[in-house]
Order: sequence, then C-alpha cells, then structure tokens
Amino acid sequence: MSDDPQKKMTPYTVPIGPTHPALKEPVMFTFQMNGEQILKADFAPGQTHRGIEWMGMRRNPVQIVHLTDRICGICGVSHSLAFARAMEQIMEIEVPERADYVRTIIAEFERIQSHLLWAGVAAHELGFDTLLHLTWRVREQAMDTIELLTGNRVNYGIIQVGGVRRDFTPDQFPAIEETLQYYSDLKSKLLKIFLEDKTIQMRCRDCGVLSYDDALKLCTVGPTARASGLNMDVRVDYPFAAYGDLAIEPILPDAYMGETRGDVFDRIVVRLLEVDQSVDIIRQCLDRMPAGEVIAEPKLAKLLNQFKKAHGEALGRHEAPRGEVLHYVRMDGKEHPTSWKVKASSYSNLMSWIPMLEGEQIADIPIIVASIDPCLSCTDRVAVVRSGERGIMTKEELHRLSVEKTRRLSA
Amino acid sequence: MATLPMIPELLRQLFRTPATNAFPAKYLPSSVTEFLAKVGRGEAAIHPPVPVPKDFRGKITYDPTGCTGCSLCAKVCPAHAIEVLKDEKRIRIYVSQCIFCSQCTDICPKGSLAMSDAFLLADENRYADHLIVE
Amino acid sequence: MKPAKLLTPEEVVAVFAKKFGKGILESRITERCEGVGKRPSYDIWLDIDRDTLHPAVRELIAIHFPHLGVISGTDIGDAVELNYHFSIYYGTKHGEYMVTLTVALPKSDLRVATIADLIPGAVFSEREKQEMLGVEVVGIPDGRRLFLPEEFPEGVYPWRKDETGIRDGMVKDLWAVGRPANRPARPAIPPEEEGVVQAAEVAEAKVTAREPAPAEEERHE
Amino acid sequence: MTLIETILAAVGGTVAMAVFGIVAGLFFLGVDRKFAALMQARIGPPLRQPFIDAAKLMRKENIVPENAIPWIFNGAPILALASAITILLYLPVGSIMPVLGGAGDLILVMYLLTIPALAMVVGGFASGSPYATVGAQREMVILIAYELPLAIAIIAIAWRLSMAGIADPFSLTTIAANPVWGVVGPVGAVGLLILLGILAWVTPAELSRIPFDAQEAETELAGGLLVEYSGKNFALFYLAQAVKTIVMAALAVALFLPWNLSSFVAMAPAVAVAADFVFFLAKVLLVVFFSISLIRVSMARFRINQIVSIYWVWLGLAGFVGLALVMIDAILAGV
Repeated sequence: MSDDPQKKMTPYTVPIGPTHPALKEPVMFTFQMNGEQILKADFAPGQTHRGIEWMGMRRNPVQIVHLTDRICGICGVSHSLAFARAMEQIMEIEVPERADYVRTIIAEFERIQSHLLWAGVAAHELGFDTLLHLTWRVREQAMDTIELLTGNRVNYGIIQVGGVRRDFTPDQFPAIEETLQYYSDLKSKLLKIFLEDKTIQMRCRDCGVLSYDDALKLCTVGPTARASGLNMDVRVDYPFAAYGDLAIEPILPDAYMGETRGDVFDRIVVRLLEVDQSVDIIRQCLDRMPAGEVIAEPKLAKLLNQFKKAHGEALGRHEAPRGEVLHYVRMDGKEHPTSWKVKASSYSNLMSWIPMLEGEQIADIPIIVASIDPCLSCTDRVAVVRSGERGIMTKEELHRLSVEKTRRLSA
Repeated sequence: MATLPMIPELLRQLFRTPATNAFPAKYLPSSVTEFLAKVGRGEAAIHPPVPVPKDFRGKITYDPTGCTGCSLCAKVCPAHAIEVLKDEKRIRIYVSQCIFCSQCTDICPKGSLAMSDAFLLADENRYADHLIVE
Repeated sequence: MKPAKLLTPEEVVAVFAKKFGKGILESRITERCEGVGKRPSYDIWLDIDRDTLHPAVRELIAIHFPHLGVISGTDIGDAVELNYHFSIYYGTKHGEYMVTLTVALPKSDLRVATIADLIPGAVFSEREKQEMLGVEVVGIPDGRRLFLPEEFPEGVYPWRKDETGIRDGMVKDLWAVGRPANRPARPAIPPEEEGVVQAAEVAEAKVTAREPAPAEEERHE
Repeated sequence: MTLIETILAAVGGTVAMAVFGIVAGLFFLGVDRKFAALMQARIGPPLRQPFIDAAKLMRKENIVPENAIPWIFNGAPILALASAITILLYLPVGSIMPVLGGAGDLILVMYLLTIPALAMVVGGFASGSPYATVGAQREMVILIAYELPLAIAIIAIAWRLSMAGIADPFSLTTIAANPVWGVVGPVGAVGLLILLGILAWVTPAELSRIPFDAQEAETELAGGLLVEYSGKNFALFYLAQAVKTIVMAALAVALFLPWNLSSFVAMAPAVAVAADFVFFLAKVLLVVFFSISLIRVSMARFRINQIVSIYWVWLGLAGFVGLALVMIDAILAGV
C-alpha cells in the first residue's frame, strides 16, 4: 500500500464512441477511469447532426410535417403532432375534435411500441438477449396496429396541419380492441419478468442514480424525470389534443415500488407501467371519440396558400415516449418558416448522463446510457482520425475504397 | 422460481414454433441471386412476406394520361423525389428518394398518382429502371 | 416541490410588470383549447430587455422552479432574438403554463448573460445558440461546440440569414447526386387518348431529338 | 510396443483428438446456438453455421493494430488453440481412454485449463487497445475467481474416491472408471449434486459466456479481449473456444457422468466403442444445454465485482458445504 495518492490513482482514458456496440446511435463519450470506476465523464453529441431545422426553414409546412416524422425513427407522430399544433396556433385553425382523438390514440400506440423497444434495448445492454427477443416480439402487435391504422409501420405520415390524414374505419376497431386486450393480458407477465428477475435487480438497482435535484436542475423530461420523482407529464399538466378530456395521472415509481430511488430500475418501472397506462388512455379515447371530420382543410392546395398569409409565433408541445418535445415556429408571411426550433426529448435528457455515470463502473455504462432512452440520429458518414488529423469520408469514397480492397485481396 | 422468472418461459418456448417469419427462405441461401432465379423458374419456393394492410403506402405509381404538369406534387414533396419535366408537362419520380408520405397523391388534382403495395424495392443501383417512375 | 400559491397567467405577467417595469417591453397571453372538453392551456410571452433576463429568470424561480424546455433563436435582420421557453406549475393537473422570455440582441453587440448559474441544464442549449447563431453567452461554464463538427469553419452560423449564414458552396444536394441527366424517351401515349396529345407530341419531338442516353455508364460498380 | 509405435500412436491419437475436438466443438457451438434461438423463439442459424463462420474467418485478412506487439499478438491464438487441444488429450471420450495420462493428471488438467485463458489475456494486453486491456484485467480476475469453487469440486471427488480405497484418485482414468455416485451414500449424493451445480456454473465463466462474459462483454467492451482480433487469428480463438466447450463438457462428464453404455448392455467390442462414443456425445449435449445454453439465455450479464462475489462467496460457500457433506458421508461410511 502506497501513501502517495498519485501512485494509487492512475487514471486512464477510455473512449466510447462515436460508434460502439453500447450505443445504438452515434455520440462520443470520454471517460476518465480508475480501474473499473468512472471518475469523470464527458460527451460530445452531434456526431451526425443532420441540420433538420436548417432544412425545414427552406421548406413549406406540408413538407415539414413529413420531415418531422423523420426526426426520430421511433417517435413517428410526436414531432409531427407538436409541429402541427404550433402551426395551427399561428394560423388559428380549429382542429376537428375527432382528429384530436385520432392523434391521441396513435400517439399512445407509439408510446407502447417505443417503451417496449426501449425495454428490449435495455435488456440487450444488460446482456439479456432473451428479453430483447421477447419484448420485441410482443412489440410487433403494436406495430401491426399502427400499420393498419396509418398505412405504414414506422413513418406514419398521419398528421397534417389542421387534423389527420386518415380516419379510422369501422372495420379497424376490432383489431384495436384485440391489441388492447393483448397488452392487458401481457401486463403482469412483463412486470414479473422484468421486475422480479434477480439478475436485472442486481444490475439496475441503485445504478445510475439521478437525484430529484439534478433531474430538476438539468431540465430532464419524461420517464427520466418521473423516475427521479419529478412530477412532470405534459399530457397531465398542459391539456392538448384529447388529453384534457381524459382521466390520467402521471406514473411515478413510488406508487408501485413504495419509494423513489431515481435509479435505472425506477426508469424500467415507470416505462413498463406507462405501457399499461397507454392501453387505458386508448380505451378512454375509444369510449369518448366524437364523430365528425378529421381535418379542418381537406384541400391541400388551399392550405398551402394559407401558409403565405400566416404571421406569428407559437409553441407546440407533446409528451413523446421519451418526454416533452417542443417545437417553436415563427411564420412571417412567407411559405417557409422564418424560424423553427425542434427540441426533442433527448435534448433535455442528455445532460443527466454526467451525474448518473460518474462513480459507476464501466459495466454500467451501456445500461445507464440507454436508461434515458437516448434518441440521437444517424446518417451515413465516417470520421477518420489518424495522427491527430480528422477527415470525413463520404459514402462514395468508402465505396471506392472497398472496391479497391476487394481487388487487392482477390488479386 | 421468483428470482429467475425467465426459465419456465424459456423451457416452454423450447417446444413451441419460433415466431420468426422465414421470409424469403429459412436459411440464407449460398447464392441469393441463384435462389431467386430458381424461384423464378419455379424450382424453389419463397416463404411469403407478412401481408400488408389495406391502404399501405408502397412504391408510387404514375399514370401520365391525365397529368397536366401542374407541379403541385413537386411542391409538397419533402424529399425532392419528383422532377418536373416542364417541356413535356410530365413528372418523373425517383423512388430511391421517395419517403412514401403519399402527400403528392393527396394533392394531385387529376388523380394521376397512387401508392401501390409493392415494397420489395432494394437494388444496388438507386437509379435502376424499376426505381424511376415516369 | 409544490409552489405555495398558484397564480393565474395574468397574475404572473403582473408580477413581472411590477418588478421590472420598463424592463418588460411587451407581454401577451395566448390561450389554446383542444379536445371535446376545450380545456384551456396558456402560453405567456414576455419581450424583455437584455439586462432583465437574468433577474427575470431569478424571479421565475421564486414563483416556481421552471423547467427550461429550450432556447430558440431567430435572425430578424438587424438583431438576433433569443426565446427562452420555460414551463412552470408542472405537476399541477391542467395547470402548467409556458413562459417564454424573448430578448433581442442587436447584431452590433451579440452578447447575453448566461443563465446556467441559475439553471445548470441551460448550458446545453446555450452552447447550441453560440454555434448556430453566433451569439456570445457571457459567463457560460462550458463554451465548446455542441453539435457542429470540429472542422466546421469559424464564423459561419447555420441559422443566420445574413452573410454569416451557410454559403451556397457548403450545401451538397444529396438528392441530386448521380441522377441520370438524360433518360431515354418515355413510351409514347396512344394518340387516341385525349386533348393533351398535341402538347405531348411536341414534347415527344424534343425528347427524341436528344441522343438516347447510355444509361449503363451511370451505374455504380 | 516399440518406441516408434508409441510415438506413432501418440501422434496419431493427438491428431485424431485435435480433429475430433475441433469438429465436435464447432458442432456443439451450433447446437448451443440452435438451443438458444429456439428458447428465444427464433429459428436461429443452421447447425453448420460455426463451420461456415470458421471457414470464412480463415479466408479473411489478419489485421495487426499499430499499437500491438506483433509476435505476442499473433502467438496468443496459436497458444490458446494448442493448449485447449492438449487438455483434450487427458480426457476420456466414452470408453476411449485418454491419449496421455497418468497419476495426478486431474491436477494437471486444472492448471492446463488456465492456459487458453492466459493466452487470451496475453493477446489482449498485446493488442494495445483500452478495451482489450480492460478485458484482459477482467479475465485475470475471473480466472482467479472461479478457480476456488472448481478446485473444491475436483478435490472433493478425488478425496472421496481415495477414502473409498481406490488407488490413484487424482487420475481421470480412475475417476472415469469408478463413478463416484456408486461410492457415496445419500448424504454424499446431496453433496455431489451441489458440486455438480458448481461445475455447471463454472463452465460459462471458463467459456466466457453470459452471465460471466465480462471480459468480452459485447455491449460494454465491444468484444473486450478479442476486440482487435480479426481473420485467421480470430478464427484460431474461435476454434479454441470450440475445443474448450468439448473440454469442459468432457470434464464434467468424466467427473460426474462417467457411465458407459457398454457396462450395462453386453455388446461386441467394436460396437461398444461406437455406442459409448454416441452416448458420450449425448451426455455432452446435456451439459451444453444445461450449463451453457440455458444459463446464458436466462439471465443478464454480471458486473465484474458481482462475478467475484458470486464465485468466492456464494459458490465458494456452496463448495465447502458440498465438501463437508462428502466428508460426512465418508465418515458415515466408516472409512
């Protein structure tokens, strides 16, 4: 045993990223390590920033609605809904009530599939691939229902400024009911498999703790905030779409576990319970759904003209599966917005990585990073770093290099 | 056992049929092109893909007979997938850039555009003939 | 952390008007009702003086520790406007308000005080505003770039609409890359179809006048 | 037998065992993948997939990283495979007796078992990647961790056999010829069951499988020890992994399930060898299912400190309980 702290502590750096099996999307982490323990964590997002806002400021709102579908591959409706709501406020469009309900139902189906997707990813990060396969298998039911209702599985394209593009047809309701029943039956099994498993408890309990104070001060949102006891749910607090009509309460971990620890396990609890909450919300919506139109202005060409008359600024919010999304739109009588700022839920949550990670072990990095359900974004480019110089390789260059190498090897 | 609730589930699953859809073949054929050629000749069978629902948005179809070249479709296309041929008063759609939002089919005043249920569109060449609709 | 007393949106505005007087340049409240029940949600918009920003956030904290959604920004010609989007009274059923504080920074002096000392999470959004709009956040605890890559040129700010914005040469229209420039002529429409035949024939003549393209050349390896 | 004949027999036996180890090992890797897939409701790859993988890896380019020490980096995979095959030479396969062997070879096997792991450690340190370094450190910790319960299990059996008056108890041939279950009474049987459970839990660590694969930990270390390995070198490690699977299964069979069909049913000698061989494969299948496939699909990966506490505290304690039961049994049997 040496008394010299310098000798005992030999911190070394472990880079994780920009791409790494622990990360489903590119972000660059740098960890100062002492043995297996993390001393300091830092991260650099934006490894593949796509400049969607810049693109949006050069497109008209009908185009942007479909661009927003693609901000996140999983939140296919959240961003569109938030953007459409902002536009509707600027243009003072009254959305038909039935459209509010259709939007809510799709948004909740999205939450079911997103949380199940997350649960699978979290299990995979723990090395529990069986759970990944199981949850993704049951997720298919929600995906199929979404496909039935909107036409496609991933990019739904259901939202339009002023309403929704498709109404439910009577023959679709039995399928919806079947899906809801499927998830109601599944609830206890899922809770048992995730929450009673000894190995999951060993890995997730008291791991990646985010205190209430940190959650508040770092502006976290959604399940990440709620798992730390922060009572915050846009659907409950700030009535929009059909949510103002429904009986919903935010899911907080102490209601199920009896206490709030703000660890990874609490985040699992919150998300799993929210799956069931979504089923309940869809049921309530189906009961109360009014009849009528689903879009304020069915003639798109007319709508395009109205954009040119729109002046003003507005905010559109929605509680996406990962938390609050916020769109700020400003129209100045041109076809395209003067300003458009997208705040995705993960934008608010990334900062909470630092207090969660510091002091934990390398082994906990994947599950902690995944525990906030980060949603960055991916595009195809490769950054090459050699002897301090950086360069970006495009797809064409990579293709050329691959061809050359194949020739060299087969020669 | 409450501490490892997965085990009974696993043992049950061992004797059930897998959930995977074996499309297009159960195992990767040693040569995919050869396999597809065989399917074409009727010597091999393809496992069917999961059927798509009604109103699925697949590859776009274009019927130029009614088209007036008004270019509304290009105006709402978020992806620049539609090229307007001004002289011919026609459009050309690059399916490799299409994002399947079906916005152009909604706005087309002549009903010349529609979404089909074709979704097996992968190709090495993004400008292959079957990926350009005109 | 429940607030002691819930104020109405008007009262919130009044608190700011009383405290800062001329520091509040303009205020408005927007209301939006959706669903069958038409339950209202409120957004409060306050245009404030640049120097009032920091004390105003402090005042907001005194009302209820706000959740900072994001900071957005717009280049409005001679100035850059920053909007700080907060929400207060979250956790109260149907009682949350959005509070947006807007400050205009003249382009001659694009500086604004940081609020990260009050709300540590704000640094994330402030870093983004520095790189995207070229504003300087005075006292920011971490001034590194956030989203833009290291090799992105200095002095170029993507959200600006003046000469410091993205220049034409920097944009690569990926959708146009490799598009075949001259496709072979499209099959002719049967002449008995309809009235557009004439136009079509003209077009046909033009197309056939071109050399049919060697499409194979365009193919990738 | 002349000297030349002895050498020829040894060389021939070694080659035969190497071929058997690799082929059977790859086959059982395929079996394991199929089991895991079925339990996860997937179709999974065909049984021949590990052969395809190995063949493909053999054809791929070998990349040596800039920071690596090439001769150690390239040497480690060969050492791993060679040492894995060497262990196999000491293990009985059905009624085919080991190629090598002698008094105390069980102790030798215990030490040999560490060599493939050490080869991976050396290769990991030599690759000059932080992931591989962390992985190598973890591998050493795990190596030390599972040694205790493994040693207890092996020593308990050998000790009980020696108490029963069997000569040369630390020889695998002896252990295989005298099934320990026949020696002990009911108390000892309970103890042996505990020890069997311990061996089943040591096996995944020896083979770096979930939940004890912290040294490779795909989602944490991107492959850890093996992160820099590619092409032929990786293929050699893959083959070593296959052979180790057979080694661990054969060890478990020799210690706990040594019966042969031919000792129950009268058969012609040639048929007996074949039948015992098939029976041996069936026993290996059982071991692969219970101590590899089932364990790895039914739980999450442990943290390195959890692995250490599981082996040293829980399995160590369980081992001592098993040992104590076996000792009590010996006393009850009056020896």
